[in-house]
Amino acid sequence: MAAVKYISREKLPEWLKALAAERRLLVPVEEGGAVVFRAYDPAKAPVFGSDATAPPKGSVFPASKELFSYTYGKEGEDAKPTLTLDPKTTAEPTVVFGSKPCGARGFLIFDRVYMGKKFPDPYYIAAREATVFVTMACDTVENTCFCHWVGSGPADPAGSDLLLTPVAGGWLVEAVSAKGEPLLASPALTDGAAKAAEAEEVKAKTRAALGEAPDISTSKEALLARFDDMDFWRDQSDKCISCGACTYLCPTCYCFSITDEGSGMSGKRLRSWDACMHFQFTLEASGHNPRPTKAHRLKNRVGHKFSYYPTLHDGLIACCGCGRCVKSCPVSVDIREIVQNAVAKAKA
Amino acid sequence: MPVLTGKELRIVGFLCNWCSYGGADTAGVGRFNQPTDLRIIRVPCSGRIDPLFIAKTLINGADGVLVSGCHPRDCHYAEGNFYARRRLEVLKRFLPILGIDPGRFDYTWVSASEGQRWQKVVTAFTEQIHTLGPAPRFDAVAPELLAKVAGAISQGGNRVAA
Amino acid sequence: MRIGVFVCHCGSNIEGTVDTAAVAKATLEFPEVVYATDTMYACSEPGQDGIIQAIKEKNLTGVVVASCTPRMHEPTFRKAVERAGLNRFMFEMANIREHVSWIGKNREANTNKSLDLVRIAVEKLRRDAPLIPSKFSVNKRVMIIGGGVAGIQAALDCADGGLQVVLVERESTIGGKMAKLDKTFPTVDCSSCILGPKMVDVAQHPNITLHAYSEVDSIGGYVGNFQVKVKKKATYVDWELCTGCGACIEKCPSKKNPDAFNEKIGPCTSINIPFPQAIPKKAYIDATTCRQFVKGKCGVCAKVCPTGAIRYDMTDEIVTEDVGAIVAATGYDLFDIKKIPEYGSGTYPDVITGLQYERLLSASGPTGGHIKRPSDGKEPKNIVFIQCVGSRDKSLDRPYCSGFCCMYTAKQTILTKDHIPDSQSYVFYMDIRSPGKMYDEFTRRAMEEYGARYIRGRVAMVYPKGDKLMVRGADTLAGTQVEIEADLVVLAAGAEAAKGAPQLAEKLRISYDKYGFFMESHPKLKPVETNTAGVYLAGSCQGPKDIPQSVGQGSAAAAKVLALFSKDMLESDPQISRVDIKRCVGCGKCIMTCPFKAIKEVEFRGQKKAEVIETVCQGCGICTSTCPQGAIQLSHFTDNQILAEVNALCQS
Amino acid sequence: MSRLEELKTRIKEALPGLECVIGWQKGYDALHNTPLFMRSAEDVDKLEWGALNVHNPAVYLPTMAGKKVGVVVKGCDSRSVVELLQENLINRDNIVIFAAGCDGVVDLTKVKAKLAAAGTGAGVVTAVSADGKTVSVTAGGKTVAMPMAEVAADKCLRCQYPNAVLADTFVGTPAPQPTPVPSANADLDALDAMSVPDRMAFWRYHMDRCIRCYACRNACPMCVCRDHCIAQSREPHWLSQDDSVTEKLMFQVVHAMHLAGRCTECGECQRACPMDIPVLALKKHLNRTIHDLFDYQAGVDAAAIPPLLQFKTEEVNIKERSW
Repeated sequence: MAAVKYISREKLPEWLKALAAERRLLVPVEEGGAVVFRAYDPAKAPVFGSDATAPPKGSVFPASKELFSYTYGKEGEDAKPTLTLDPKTTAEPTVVFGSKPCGARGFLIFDRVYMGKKFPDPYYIAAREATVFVTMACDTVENTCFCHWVGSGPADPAGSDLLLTPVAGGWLVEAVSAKGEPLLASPALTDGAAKAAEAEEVKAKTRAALGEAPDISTSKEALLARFDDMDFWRDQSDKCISCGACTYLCPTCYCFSITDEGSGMSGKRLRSWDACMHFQFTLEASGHNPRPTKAHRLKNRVGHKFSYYPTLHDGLIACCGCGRCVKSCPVSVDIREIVQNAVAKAKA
Repeated sequence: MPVLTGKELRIVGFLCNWCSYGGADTAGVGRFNQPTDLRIIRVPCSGRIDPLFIAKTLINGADGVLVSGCHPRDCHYAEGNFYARRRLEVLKRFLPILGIDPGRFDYTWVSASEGQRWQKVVTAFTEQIHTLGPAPRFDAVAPELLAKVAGAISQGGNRVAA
Repeated sequence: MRIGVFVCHCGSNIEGTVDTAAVAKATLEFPEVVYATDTMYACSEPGQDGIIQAIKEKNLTGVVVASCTPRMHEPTFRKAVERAGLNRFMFEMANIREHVSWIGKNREANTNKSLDLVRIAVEKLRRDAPLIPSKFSVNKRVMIIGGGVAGIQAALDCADGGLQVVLVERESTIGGKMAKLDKTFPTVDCSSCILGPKMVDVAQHPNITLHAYSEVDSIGGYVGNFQVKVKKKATYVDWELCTGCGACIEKCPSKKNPDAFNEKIGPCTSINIPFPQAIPKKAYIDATTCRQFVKGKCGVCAKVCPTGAIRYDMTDEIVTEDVGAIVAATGYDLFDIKKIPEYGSGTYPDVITGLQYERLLSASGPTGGHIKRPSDGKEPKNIVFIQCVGSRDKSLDRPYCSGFCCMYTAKQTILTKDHIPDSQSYVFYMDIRSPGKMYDEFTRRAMEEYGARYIRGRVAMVYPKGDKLMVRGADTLAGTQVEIEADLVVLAAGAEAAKGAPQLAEKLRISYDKYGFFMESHPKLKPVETNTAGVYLAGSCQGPKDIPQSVGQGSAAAAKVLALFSKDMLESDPQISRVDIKRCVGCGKCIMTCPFKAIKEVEFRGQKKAEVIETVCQGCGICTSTCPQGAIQLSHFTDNQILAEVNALCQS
Repeated sequence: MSRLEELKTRIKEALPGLECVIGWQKGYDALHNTPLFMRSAEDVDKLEWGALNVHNPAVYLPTMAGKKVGVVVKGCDSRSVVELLQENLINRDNIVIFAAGCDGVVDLTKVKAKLAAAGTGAGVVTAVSADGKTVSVTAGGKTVAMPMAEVAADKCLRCQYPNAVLADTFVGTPAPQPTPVPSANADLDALDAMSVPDRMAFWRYHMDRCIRCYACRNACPMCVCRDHCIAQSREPHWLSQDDSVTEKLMFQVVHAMHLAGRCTECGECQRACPMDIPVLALKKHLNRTIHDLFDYQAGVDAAAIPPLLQFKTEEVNIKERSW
């Protein structure tokens, strides 16, 4: 890997301005009490201390993406309409700056779905390739953090291009991918070799603060074993109110819905986030719904992340442990508890 | 082109079939001149007019919405305008808190015989909308205004500038 | 969908201010429009044929006609598209005449607006679904409300046509205003002589049930199946037993009550039969004056009644009549002449209304047909008639012409001369309105043969001078002030809507104008229909009418009812609400707000759901705007249709 | 016996005849309680009562139609139960209501702000204690004492019904009605003070971050359409899936208008919002309008008819425009 750099707090705006000059720069900012990723505005200080309320998922996979616009044309009477499609596959070069490792790591789960050989998704690929993640390793941990349960950690570089680790006066900057290296060229950055040891200490300390993770290595089998145990799922889902907060705030939830919105002779095709917690997610045209209750739906959400996806993808758990689903759930449904309950029940 | 740029504004009318649509017909039969901005959507009864249609119309960029039904007690369906009156009044008072000028929406009662009254209502309402001018849009709030309000909000804490 | 658009010139009515060809051409840019043309008169036979031909040749599956108001020709065009094999609901209209071409002259703006109206019609049509009416049975009984001459005629015609008729009359006898008249114009034949036999026919007709001294309390149901609650007011006389012998009237000690039948210029007893030819000829007690009620003791009538018919403990009774159609024939009332104090009515007893004068002329009236003025019973010599009292007067909010006053005043001057050959009649008038067969000739006779002096001008004031009344007014033809010494002043009080007419209209769910007259469905083409199916109008309840017009309307309304009842089953309008049971959560808000009780709660797989009763639903759509989840949708006016119209107007 | 202990005793007595009883228990950390579905005596032992019981358990009742269930309620929650009864969405015979006097619950957003001001965070809370007047929160090694008046939910500061308006079992002594605090309406007051164009900017600013998760809707006990909400249907098709401010705001208008005359201001919509959008202000404004126009307050009388589902032929407070 390339040289290790250092950026001071004072120099950071200079770097950010430089980055913003060349591309879209998304940084976490406070908005009405929530922290969200927005285009960098020098007048507004980014918030790096705590994890953003919403992860930077939308940078690559927007809440609603216009896949293409369409226009029907007609020439006079009884003519067959012509159809013109305008696909929106190009993506704006983007830097996502200041996400936590878990937020960036979420895209690893996406990549296997949208960049696989079977169904490569041009929209996703374009956006993914145009986006660079400058991630900040954590120096504090919250009650809802559980990245260490799922094979990650507070300084996990997976999915990131640069990793910044907080040290006294600023951050140690490491390139963790080839894509990230060019960003190090900024004159705002200085050599960071002297800070490397301090950074390692911060990483170790933060990791230690998380404590030991429980053994959930049997989650794949344990959850499958509960597949038909609807009493179990009723108990787990009793308090769930079937909203989409957990899904939409999840850095790894990649499901979408497609709708056409037309008016007159033109319109657009939208790909928008979908949530498996909603009744409509599996509602069939006939009116039948294979997942009619919230118990069915919560079973799917937990099962998908901790059993079905890992089964298909080399054991990779489709969860980055950021804890947003726990923290932002209006009724504090705790996915950790559900997985543990299933594991415990399988052992019993 | 939906409205004549620079001359007309986008005004949508929801009229009940039995009274006000007929009143507008009567105005036509009487050749009572009216501004051309208004586009009328015919519904069976003012009771059919979900206030959300009006909200949707205004949020989607109409400059004005005019609703007219039968006079109270004269509803062809006996009670539709009584329900409408309550719901429309609630909506009218709700609009300003959303940031929509309440002058952009009015509701009234015009009977099938009141062609002249219809002419008066359309003329007065159209004038009123022209005085207000084109409606500002939620998706095009001026950056300066947005910055001002955002500043006030972050000053005042998490939720509302207090 | 393959949509055809037809833009009508309506001669020059539309084409004059709308470029119809340009509109037609531009609509080809709208989605699913495959054919568009302008047409001279879309509603004419060639116009309709053109639509039919286009549907067949171009395989159209939906049609938009941009022309006049759908309230005029929607049924016409629906039938036309049906003749071409389409479902008649696959049709929409854009009103570019009443709402565009007739209200402004700017051709550019009108053309543009017309195109917008077609745009929303197309968007609505794209979301139309074929609708199939269902059928329901008709109760072939008809209710006539009001037993004046219009109602009597309607009742007799319906009854003769084989229908069961329920006739409801507010007073204790039928006959209405006509029964009070002495003679009728222009034939000067005896009013009660021509009306009497019709009244007897009503009484004797096996198909007619008469509820006299009764009022409509409430009306439920819909065309073919109305339920009318009729309040039979307490008469305190058992009409089953009353023979109309009149013994009670003779003995009644309370004799000085103002006689309503005689327009309060004569007295009557508290128990009374209004006039000798009354139908039904039954006595009733006016509890507001009867000593038994006012003072708690008397009982004379009960003692003398040979059949023991008196029932002081009688109460109002509600009877329910199920009928399939209703004819409103509630007539008119007179303008209150006290509202014009300068004419002195109320102050001077010898200022009376034309109808009071009829009673003075009538042989069955309080004076036995001798003209005696109310104040002193003297025979008047100089009689002044003042026209348009409460008619054609904006300042009194009575801008309309009452229509028949000119004629009856002419008649009254003639009758005056017949009764008192040395009398002189003066008539202050604004204009003489005498369009009708033999009408103008009749007024001429009044002037020329009977010497009535017509003075064109308004009366400023009436004031007393000794036992005379001085009438001061203008003669606008001579350009002078005139002052006439009168013994009696007769005011041609204008006609106004019958008392309680608006309240009845609300029960009937029909419209009325600002004066209280009922609104017909179309001022020219549907004069006896209303906008409520199964409810018809006859006579002056729709606006002032003379006898022949009222009778004509009575017959016309009867013909409408007979035509309606010629079918055993009626088709219901399929533009009704329908419930998507998948979406319905059974909260019942629609049931709570439906004005017609047309929605009921049903159980579906153990869950509560709403269900629309097809034949009861009237298609108002209150339920649709009440249901938060949009589970109940009014066909043809669905949320998606209205939203599509909104979007078309907002986004394009 | 404390309110909590008595509640537990009474619930245990009733439990055999019930599918479950809904209450609250401790959640994933000391700051968060979470709804509890009690099916066994052991479950009942987990029951909590106090300032962290922020959730409105009435939200679960319509989905349990047909089953006989118990519910533990605060005063505000009981109004939702009343409203559900009024709309025939639950059957009185199938609901057993347990209640106790409520001394108010915290607004976690206010607690978070206090912690942030003290240099720590809500994510690291290790202990919470409350005595009715003060809430003490220990986070990141610091203990921050917060006067209840400063961190209580707005609804508690203006609470008219600290004791359930409807209950089968009411334990302990009733709680006193708090004196209304002016700041309880700060959100609406602030909006009132703004110009109309500023309000448009206000909603544009806030709605922009809405993620359309519908937590506001699903936490609302009166949002009974649930799976059939018009926000997510194509038939009817009120809203598109566009990520635009207008669509997001339109949903808030739908929610607010559908609640007009039905909303009890339990505040769940705003509490549930993961993005901290002040959506309750819209409902508060409508409630004020409903009160001004129809002198009506929702959730007090199960026999009342909501004002928009009825009418008067003469509306005393509606002054129509004359033209």
